[in-house]
Amino acid sequence: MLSFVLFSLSRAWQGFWRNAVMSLAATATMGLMLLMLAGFWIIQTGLLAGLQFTEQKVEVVGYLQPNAQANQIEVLQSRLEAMPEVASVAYIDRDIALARFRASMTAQGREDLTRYLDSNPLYASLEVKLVDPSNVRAVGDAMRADPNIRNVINIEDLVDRVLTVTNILRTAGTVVLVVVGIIVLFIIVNTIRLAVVARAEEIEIMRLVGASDAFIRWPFVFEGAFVGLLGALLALGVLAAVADPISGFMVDFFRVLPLQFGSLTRDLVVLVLGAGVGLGVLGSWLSVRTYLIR
Amino acid sequence: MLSFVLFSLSRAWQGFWRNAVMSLAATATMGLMLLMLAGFWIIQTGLLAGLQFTEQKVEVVGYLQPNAQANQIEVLQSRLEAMPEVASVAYIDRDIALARFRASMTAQGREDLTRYLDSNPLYASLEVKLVDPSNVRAVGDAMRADPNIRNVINIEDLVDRVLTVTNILRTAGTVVLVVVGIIVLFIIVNTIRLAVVARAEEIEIMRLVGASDAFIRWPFVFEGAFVGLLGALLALGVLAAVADPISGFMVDFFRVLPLQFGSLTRDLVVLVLGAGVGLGVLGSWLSVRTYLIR
Amino acid sequence: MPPIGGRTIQASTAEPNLITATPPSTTRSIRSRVLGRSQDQASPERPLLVLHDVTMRYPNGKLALRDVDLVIPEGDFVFLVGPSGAGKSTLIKLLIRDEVATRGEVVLDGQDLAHLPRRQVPRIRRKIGIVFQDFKLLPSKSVWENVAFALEVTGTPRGRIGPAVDRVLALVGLTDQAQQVPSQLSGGEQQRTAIARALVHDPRLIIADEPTGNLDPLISWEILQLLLRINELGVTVMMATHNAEVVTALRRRVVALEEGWVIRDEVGGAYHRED
Amino acid sequence: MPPIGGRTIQASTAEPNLITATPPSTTRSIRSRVLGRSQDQASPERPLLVLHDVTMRYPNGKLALRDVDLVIPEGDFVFLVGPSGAGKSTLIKLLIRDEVATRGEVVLDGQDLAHLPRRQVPRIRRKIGIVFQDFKLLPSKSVWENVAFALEVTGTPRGRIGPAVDRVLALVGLTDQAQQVPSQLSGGEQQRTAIARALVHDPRLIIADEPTGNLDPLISWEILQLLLRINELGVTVMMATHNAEVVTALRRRVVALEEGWVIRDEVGGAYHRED
Ligand SMILES: Nc1ncnc2c1ncn2[C@@H]1O[C@H](COP(=O)(O)OP(=O)(O)OP(=O)(O)O)[C@@H](O)[C@H]1O
Ligand SMILES: Nc1ncnc2c1ncn2[C@@H]1O[C@H](COP(=O)(O)OP(=O)(O)OP(=O)(O)O)[C@@H](O)[C@H]1O
Ligand SMILES: [Mg+2]
Ligand SMILES: [Mg+2]
Repeated sequence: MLSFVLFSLSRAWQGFWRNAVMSLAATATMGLMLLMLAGFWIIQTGLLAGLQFTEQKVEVVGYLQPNAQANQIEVLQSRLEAMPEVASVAYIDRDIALARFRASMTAQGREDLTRYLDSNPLYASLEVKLVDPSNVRAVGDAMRADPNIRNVINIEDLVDRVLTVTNILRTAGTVVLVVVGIIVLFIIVNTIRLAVVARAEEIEIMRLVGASDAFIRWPFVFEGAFVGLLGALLALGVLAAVADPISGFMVDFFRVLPLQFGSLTRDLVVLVLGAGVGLGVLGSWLSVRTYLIR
Repeated sequence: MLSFVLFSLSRAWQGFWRNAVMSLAATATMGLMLLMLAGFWIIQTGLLAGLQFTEQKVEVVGYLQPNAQANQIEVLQSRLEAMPEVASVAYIDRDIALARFRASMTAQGREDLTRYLDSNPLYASLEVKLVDPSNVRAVGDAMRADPNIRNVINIEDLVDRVLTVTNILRTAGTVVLVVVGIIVLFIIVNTIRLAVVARAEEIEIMRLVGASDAFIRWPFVFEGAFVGLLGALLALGVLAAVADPISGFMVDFFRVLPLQFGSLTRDLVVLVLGAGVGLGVLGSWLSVRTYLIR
Repeated sequence: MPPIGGRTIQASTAEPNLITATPPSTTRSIRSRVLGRSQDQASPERPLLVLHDVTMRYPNGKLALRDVDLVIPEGDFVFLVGPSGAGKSTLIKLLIRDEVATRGEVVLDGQDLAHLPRRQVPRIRRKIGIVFQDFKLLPSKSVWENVAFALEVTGTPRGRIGPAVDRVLALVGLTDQAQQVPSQLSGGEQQRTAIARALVHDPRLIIADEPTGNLDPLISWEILQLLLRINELGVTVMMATHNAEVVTALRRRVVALEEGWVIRDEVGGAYHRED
Repeated sequence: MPPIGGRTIQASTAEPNLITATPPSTTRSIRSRVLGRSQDQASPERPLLVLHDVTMRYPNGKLALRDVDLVIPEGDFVFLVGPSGAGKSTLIKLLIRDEVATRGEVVLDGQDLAHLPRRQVPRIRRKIGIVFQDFKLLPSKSVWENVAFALEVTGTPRGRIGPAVDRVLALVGLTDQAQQVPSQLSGGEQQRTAIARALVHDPRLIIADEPTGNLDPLISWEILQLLLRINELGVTVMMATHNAEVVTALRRRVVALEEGWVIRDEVGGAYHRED
């Protein structure tokens, strides 16, 4: 068994180099398609991370009653923090609120209306960050139920709209990735089929001389795996060469720092190698099969 | 000459069908790659339209002096409208300004501070829409120079930031499109090369029998054109089948209505047919050349 | 001056070694087969090859064989003759199940080829050594590898392949060309490679389709003598040929085809009809 | 009972028509050529083919031809003989510039093939009718199309191609197989297709490499007679063959190669050396 595998491997290696033009053309196609797949996977990963980052900025703001006591506020705050939907809770007192309001008016170039007032008209508030923005309603209701809360800014509709957009983006990214993936699959299998068609006569001669199906198939399958492996290495090589500009671009573009480059790299290597070798094997298997069956 | 073309065409047609497996595999590859190219071109077009739409929303707001006369305002308004950078100018009086402010406060769930006031503290303003957002500075300066203008909201920085993002998006889209285009080009040429390599022996025999280079080349070139044409029709067929969902998606996603679907369709047909036939011809030409030169 | 007669054919010098050069186990197998077979040969109940009422019609409607009946006992030496297009190669294609008869039975070594499961076909083909009329060499493999291939498919251990291939290449006079690929060979060298491949795995039946068409008379005779010697060891040989001289000289069994009919089947016959 | 002798060969019936069946213009061209040439033939100053000191070494180091000198006047009929691997096909490859000589001159019809610009090569090849040893038929074209191809490349008008192809196919006895592709032909039928293709465009020089290796003796003789008749019309014929019987019977010019040397070049020679 092992000797058969070794035999097939050496045959595959020979076959690869003796049809060098064809093998290299197939390898180039394989490499380019994998590069494309990897590219879209990276974009999709970045997009997802960027969307998540955006969603994490959603927060529920509840204004406190002017007569709420400090210890009551603390109790409320820790109760909120204990909720599984809540990531963190910040207490904003009236002075901070006024300062922020003035800053935002200035930034927008609008007039500061508060200067016409004698006293600070703003309320203290609790700003609650969420684990998942779709939980906005539960947290909002919990705050509204507390007597120390005067009112809660109604951001449910806004959140819904943001979620709609991010979900469309997610879906669009996934659709593009899947379509690209399917096309890559087809092209690779097709290319390998072309390379095998060109050697149909060789397969026929092997059969006439009494070679069993396994004897013919496995060298071709391993050859497909070689093509896949080389193509994958080619794609990874190109990716490594452009890795720095890409990561710079992603940071710029999706404004995402928390993206773990380590795990991305590992996933990418697994994806590209797996897709390359897998599709190479699959393509050869299917292509040779059509000549063995009849 | 004409008879040679007709002869080559009929040869090409025969050649296509006699190597049907190979031709159809190449056609499928061609179709998929063109589909991919068209897909990215559509996305890029939509993206550009969406970005332009966003940029068109940039406007310069100048608050008027409370003592400005109606006729002075009109003069200013028509002067601004005469500037080449300006698309349109709208006059917003104090009542409209107050109504808008209240509406926006309500929408954000914030408190309406104006109800503490006795009179309307807001100013009338001129809202200037721009032809190109990068002209924001020139228009802003022109308004600031007018004595009737109290102050101009400083949106230059904001516009710069928006332009940065839209330019990054434009560049990213173009880069993706160009990379996809190059990959498509390579794959198609490569596929046709594979199909020609498989017929190297046939070319060699033709040469031995005394066929001139043109006699061998043109049928192959036309055959490449057939493959390209069929592939393009395949891609266009698929696109036509999914046109409705796509246009729905684009309207949803890029929130663009003004996209002219008529011209998009025409451009798309030209792009896909041109790329298909052109690459088919190029691929055949290059592939056959390697066998004719030696 | 050119070295006249400087060309020696390895086949002739290697001739006496045909048996002694065979590894012990193989020798025994041949010997025991020869012994075992002499009984088989005596008993016509179990012939190696039986064709009964075989008709072959190609998909385009061409009738290449018509009602062919043929019985070939083990150890026979048969010449298959007939004009171009008579159906000789078609008959051979049926024997190795490259084609399946439209009608009739083809029984090889007790197995009905028409009803043979697909997976058994390679096993049948390995029992046979075939010289194809168009050689059918693997274009990307060297002469040595082409010949070794016939041993590899039978699962021969690596160590035994080398000596066997070298021996048979010497026999057909191709030692010098061992590393060339078919496109670098002369027509006769390609044909000899095909012959070497058919002999190397020590088959029970050798089928040669026009094996000397590209060979000069001298090598043709040597190849024929080789086949005769192998036949004497008990191996059945069937040879399609247009070489009238050889057929008439040897006076073996001659099966003549014409337009798909067997028009003559006589032991000790000549190439042409003699009456 | 099978219809013995039911097979008629079209070539033999078509034989007397060889000239009358030719369209007028072609006939004239042949006649004028024959007349024009009889002077050329008389003047050895301008032979059709001259090889001077030609050596051919293949990239792998194999010396296939050594110091070959050969002069072939227009209208000659030359047998090229020699054992397998002697260099016959290599010599032919040089004449059609499929290979270029390592050293020496190959002059065909006054043109030095080594210095012929690449674009001129097809023109030279169209003057020649070549029967390749391995046939070299276009696998995806039918017999008819394969033969027509040799006319198409010379730019023959469409209307003349049909009759010419039909005539030459009748001559070699392939009328029935005209629509089959090479993989559906017997070995001999493929060879006859190759012969038909070499004759159809009325070449000035016919080079046939082992044109009867897959043919039965009867058809072989008919093909040979065809070549002799064409030669009588003034067409030069060069034929590499292993068929000793034919060579010895015809007593034409014989050029014998061995290991790349020309070891014999005699007019009226036999296949084997006679001394
Ligand atoms: N492309 C090549 N590369 C290397 N060696 C070659 C090549 N072609 C032929 N040879 C060698 O050159 C020698 C002469 O070959 P050639 O085909 O001319 O022989 P031939 O006289 O036609 O023989 P045959 O009668 O068998 O056809 C042979 O030994 C062959 O192995
Ligand atoms: N695949 C095929 N499809 C259709 N017809 C075929 C096919 N193969 C062979 N034939 C026809 O069957 C007939 C017999 O062919 P076959 O190859 O058996 O002849 P043969 O006796 O070997 O002749 P040769 O001596 O020329 O090799 C021929 O007329 C041929 O045209
Ligand atoms: Mg045959
Ligand atoms: Mg030769």
